[in-house]
Amino acid sequence: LASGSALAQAAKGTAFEGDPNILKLPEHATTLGKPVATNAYGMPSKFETNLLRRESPGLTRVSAASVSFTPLQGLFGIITPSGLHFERHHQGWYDIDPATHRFMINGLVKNPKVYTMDDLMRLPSVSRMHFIECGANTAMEWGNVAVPTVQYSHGMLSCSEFTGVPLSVLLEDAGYDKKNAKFILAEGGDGSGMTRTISIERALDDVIVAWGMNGEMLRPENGYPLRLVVPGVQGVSWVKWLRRIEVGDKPYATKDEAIHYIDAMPDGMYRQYTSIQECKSVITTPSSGQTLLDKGFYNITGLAWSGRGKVKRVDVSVDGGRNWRTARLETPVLSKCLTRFNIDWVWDGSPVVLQSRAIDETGYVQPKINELRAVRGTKSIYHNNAIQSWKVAESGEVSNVQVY
Amino acid sequence: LASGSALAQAAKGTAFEGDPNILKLPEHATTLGKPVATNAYGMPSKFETNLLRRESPGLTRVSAASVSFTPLQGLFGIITPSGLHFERHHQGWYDIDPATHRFMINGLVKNPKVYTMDDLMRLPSVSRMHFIECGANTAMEWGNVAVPTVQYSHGMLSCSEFTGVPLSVLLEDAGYDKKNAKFILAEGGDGSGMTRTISIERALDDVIVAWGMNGEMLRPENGYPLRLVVPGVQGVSWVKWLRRIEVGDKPYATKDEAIHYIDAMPDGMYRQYTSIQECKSVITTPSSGQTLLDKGFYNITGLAWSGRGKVKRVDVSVDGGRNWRTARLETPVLSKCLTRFNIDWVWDGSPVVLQSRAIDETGYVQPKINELRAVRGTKSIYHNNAIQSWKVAESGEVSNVQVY
Amino acid sequence: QGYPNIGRAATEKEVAAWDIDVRPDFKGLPKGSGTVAKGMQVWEGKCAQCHGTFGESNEVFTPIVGGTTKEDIKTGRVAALADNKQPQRTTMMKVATVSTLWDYINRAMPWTAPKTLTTEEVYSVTAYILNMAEVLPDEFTLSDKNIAEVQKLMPNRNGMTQNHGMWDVKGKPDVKSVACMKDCPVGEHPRSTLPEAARNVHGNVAEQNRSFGAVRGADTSKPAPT
Amino acid sequence: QGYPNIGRAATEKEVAAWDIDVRPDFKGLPKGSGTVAKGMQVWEGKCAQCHGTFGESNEVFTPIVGGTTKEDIKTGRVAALADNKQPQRTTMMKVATVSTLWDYINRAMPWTAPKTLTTEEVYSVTAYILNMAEVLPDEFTLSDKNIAEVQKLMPNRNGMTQNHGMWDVKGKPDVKSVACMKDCPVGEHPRSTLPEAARNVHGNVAEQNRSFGAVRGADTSKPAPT
Ligand code: HEC
Ligand code: HEC
Ligand SMILES: [Ca+2]
Ligand SMILES: [Ca+2]
Ligand SMILES: [Ca+2]
Ligand SMILES: [Ca+2]
Ligand SMILES: [Ca+2]
Ligand SMILES: [Ca+2]
Ligand SMILES: [Co+2]
Ligand SMILES: [Co+2]
Repeated sequence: LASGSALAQAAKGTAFEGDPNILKLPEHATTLGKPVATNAYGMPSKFETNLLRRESPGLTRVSAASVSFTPLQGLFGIITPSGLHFERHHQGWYDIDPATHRFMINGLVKNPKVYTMDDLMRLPSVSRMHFIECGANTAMEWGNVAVPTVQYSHGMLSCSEFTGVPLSVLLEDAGYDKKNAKFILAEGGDGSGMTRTISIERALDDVIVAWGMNGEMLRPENGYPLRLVVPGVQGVSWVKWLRRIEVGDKPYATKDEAIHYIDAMPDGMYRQYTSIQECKSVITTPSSGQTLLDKGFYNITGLAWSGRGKVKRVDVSVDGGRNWRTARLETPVLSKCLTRFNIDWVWDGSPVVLQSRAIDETGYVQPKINELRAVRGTKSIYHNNAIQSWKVAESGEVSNVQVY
Repeated sequence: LASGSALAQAAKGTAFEGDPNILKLPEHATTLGKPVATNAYGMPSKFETNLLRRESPGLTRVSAASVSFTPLQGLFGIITPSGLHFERHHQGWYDIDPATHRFMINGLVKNPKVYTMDDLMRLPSVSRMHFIECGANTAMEWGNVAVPTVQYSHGMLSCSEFTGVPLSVLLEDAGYDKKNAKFILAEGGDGSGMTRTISIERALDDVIVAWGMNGEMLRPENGYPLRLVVPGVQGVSWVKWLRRIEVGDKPYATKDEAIHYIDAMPDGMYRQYTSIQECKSVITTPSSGQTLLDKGFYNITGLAWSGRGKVKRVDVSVDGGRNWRTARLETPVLSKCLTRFNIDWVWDGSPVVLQSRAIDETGYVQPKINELRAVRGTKSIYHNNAIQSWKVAESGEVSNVQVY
Repeated sequence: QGYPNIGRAATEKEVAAWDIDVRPDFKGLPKGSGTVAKGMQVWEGKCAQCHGTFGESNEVFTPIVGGTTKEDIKTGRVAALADNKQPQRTTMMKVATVSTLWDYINRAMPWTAPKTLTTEEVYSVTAYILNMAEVLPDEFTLSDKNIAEVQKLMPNRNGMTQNHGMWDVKGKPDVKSVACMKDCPVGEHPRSTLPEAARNVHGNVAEQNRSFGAVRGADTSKPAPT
Repeated sequence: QGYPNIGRAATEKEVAAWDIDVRPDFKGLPKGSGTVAKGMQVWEGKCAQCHGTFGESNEVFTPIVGGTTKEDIKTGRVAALADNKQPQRTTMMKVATVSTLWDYINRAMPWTAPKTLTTEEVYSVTAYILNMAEVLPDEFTLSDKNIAEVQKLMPNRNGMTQNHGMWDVKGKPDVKSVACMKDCPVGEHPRSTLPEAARNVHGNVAEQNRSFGAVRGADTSKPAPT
């Protein structure tokens, strides 16, 4: 292995004089580097090319109606680099010219209106950090263990700072019918014309018609120049390339809320309009597909989130759920946003199972997979927020298991 | 102009039937888009290429000892896209192989130690959002107005979520001398071997030895794979390509704290070790070099920050400082972090001057340029945190002025 | 007005151009009709290459037709959803509302040329899908007039429930766990582990982790070390 | 131990290789010496092409030498820093500590080949810079033995103050403003405006803003509209 710990390194030679990387000054210490603005828009280091978003082979039949997963196994903190934000398209993605993009509000409003991007970006704006999770995240694990890494088990999850105009401002501007409005329909401008029903309570609460993501405009894959941000609600409702909001008095039962994103129950019924992403967490390092090189100290780190508000506490077990310790939460801890947790661990070299369990401010405790299955069976597909177990073998290799 | 407001558009034709961008469905609504993972590491839209980091001609003589500025005029929220993070190098930048990078602690410690990146990344880590501002930000405006846009007047400013091990953990691990340690020296691994003195109080407080920035590894231009994060302190102390920390009992008076980053006072004396970035704010939209297309409603937006803690309040004036209203602060409001503010404004088409003024949790009020000059004269170069004025002309064009 | 000079009134033609959604109560459904026979033409010309001649293909997407019975049409509950005897859950097994099919085909199909069908084509091909599913007879003409009657034949029309806590942010969760901290009951062995066949199917995981840091990616091109 | 198996002891050789800093009290200064004469050779061979034969060039960086007087050497305060009669502030006008020069030249110069000078070369060229600045005579040999005496001749040795509130996060600010809210006193006209010459010198600002959104970039290739 190229580097390893400094300790292992020193142990190599007898009469160790020192590391050649220290004793012999590297080239970058003794020459002149590259000028500023060599890259007017910078990119990651050439040593970072292993961290990419990737498809899961066999998950879907065609790549334009598919998913690419965020490589959570290598990320830090709570902000997802925009270049690694997960993708989910139903009819491919486009890089839409903002000069031609229009946004319409109609339905139960006094004044149906059309806005250009110029109009929208002049309105009162807010900036807020929120996670987005696909309702189908961790779907492949409802039954047995199926995928080799946290990228594929949990990587339909990202978190960004979004900027835009609160939908409530636009609904007011159009004069929505306060008596009869019960639902809105959000509609995308892409081929799928993605449509989702949202309650008027959500719409007036914290939903944003957003153009900004992590300081710059949305990326094309994430709906440039306009998408809906529906905090706490599954990603499919965060309609991309947003072209229209209709105010109505009944739900719309569109394809992706009447055929998909419905939760199969054991009695054959489907739960429709299951929107909220309940409290969940996962350890990202060490996680399946990673190998510990050595015994000794490790920082166990992971992510926790809840569609119902703030994360209150995260517990971690290193003995497969028998005993738990409470982890440190990094700040800020925000509502409907990822929270990063960290906890100390000394690995003694024996096989162990790592788990994390999040509790949100409503008191809801992230369940075990058997507790979920006891209520919802094994066909649900959506909304698997079970505790994830990672087994560390004596070899140091970590793998995906179910332990309860 | 390509788009303009929807209102202006409608006014164009008599018997307006509708916008062709709505009536005639665009290509992206009637065809199939591109597959997921077309870009395994995504990039901004092709319509975003005007927002780049840029040098200021004539600021420095050579581009490897220079600055590239963040295009604040087009950014949202508080997170700076890593590709647009400002650059300041003294001897160019390198993309260092992390497998060969070493970090040393020596000086007044019981155990001088060497760490690999493997070692460091196993230690207890924290993730925190902080601004970084060059001590020379806004330097060109100490005297008269000099630069055409906020990119060049305030663009040595960025804000990211940083992940790393608290320096206090490493100092404890090396057994630093609690009685005699008064200062640390941080040293870079680049050609300039950038060196800065930091007080042991700062070092033990919130300083981080960081590898992560906005969820991924630091970018090469920002010190990949390791940099110091010194919250609230000017950027030059955030030593990049960090190779060494020495614990000492006296300051080091290195080149960039004895010849530069010293503040010239009117009596000819220099203030040395002026580290803290005091409370400051600036309106980013509308700002100099931008043009309002129309009268009517605008969202005035900008950034506020303080090296001494949280921003408590931001006031905005649209009459050159005669009358002020308090702006909305976006959440989170974090210590030593950018805070985004927004405030409503209706432009009646007459010439006006826009200003913002921040107040931090210590009660310190961002000063006017004449108040700064009354104490520090006009040669100081560093730490210009004056209130910035933008004049909106009748034509809608905004320009850089000094008003007090 | 709150926001002077921002936005403008939408024209009637503009609303007509974009307001295409069709609700379960058929609000939004344009007047018109289409026959099963015409639907077969549309299907074979514009749909079958992806979805199969009988809507059975899973080459491009999950099958559209299959798994429903005459009995289901009576009960409005697709029995196979409970007994899990079907290998896959087809569109017709799941969909409760005929408006959903009409709306979706109209807005998004054919996949490579969405929003290009005429209203008649949408009526026709919707009728044809229902015909393939043995919900509608061969001679049927589907129209805005009789679609509410057709809704009453949808095999899974009674298969949806909105009785759950995941619509409202303040809804009551269905699964209630308890945060045990010490000596909690746990089975001794993993109940499920990664199948050996799944180890390398996403490519070599060693190349999907950094080559430095706290850990390395496992070389999944080789069997797990023992 | 707190963090088992993390990091290791640094060897003496490793510390020696990297611990190169030299403090104002000369802690860290290696033993050795160098003459002004040798320093001139080094300067002309390795430095003058960037900094000028007399350290006066501002082609690559601000001038190193100039602006100091015999009187300054006596007072330890560079008078030109107060009267602002010099067009530029050279390194020698500002620097208070000779260790700073030694340390920096040793770690970072020559710019394109930092850390390649021998200890003797660093002593010599430091002596030569001080000689060009008329601080040291032509015949001088600078060494670890006499450098503390040389410090006493630095023209701006008394020119630094650490008496300010910007070192400590809890330090007391020197500028105290008050947040007036209503009818605050302000001059009627801008005291300074952007010079016409500065309008387009950073390139056309129209191309440095989005072509959509709340505003447009001004076309600075043309004069400001009136
Ligand atoms: C080029 C391939 C292609 C053609 C041609 C095509 N489809 Fe599709 N169809 C798809 C794909 C892919 C999806 C899934 C899209 C998604 O993921 O949202 C789909 C989804 C559907 C669905 C929803 C199924 C479900 O369970 O969600 C219906 C109904 C449908 N198509 C009907 C039609 C009809 C009717 C036509 C012809 C008028 C047609 N399709 C032509 C590829 C095609
Ligand atoms: C190829 C060009 C080049 C050469 C050769 C060069 N320098 Fe420099 N020197 C620079 C630049 C550029 C800087 C400013 C670096 C920065 O911005 O931190 C500098 C900075 C300095 C400074 C600090 C000046 C100040 O005010 O900060 C000193 C002292 C100096 N050089 C001495 C030398 C000596 C002695 C040599 C030869 C041994 C030398 N230089 C060779 C380009 C050069
Ligand atoms: Ca799919
Ligand atoms: Ca410079
Ligand atoms: Ca207008
Ligand atoms: Ca409608
Ligand atoms: Ca080790
Ligand atoms: Ca030292
Ligand atoms: Co989804
Ligand atoms: Co700086």
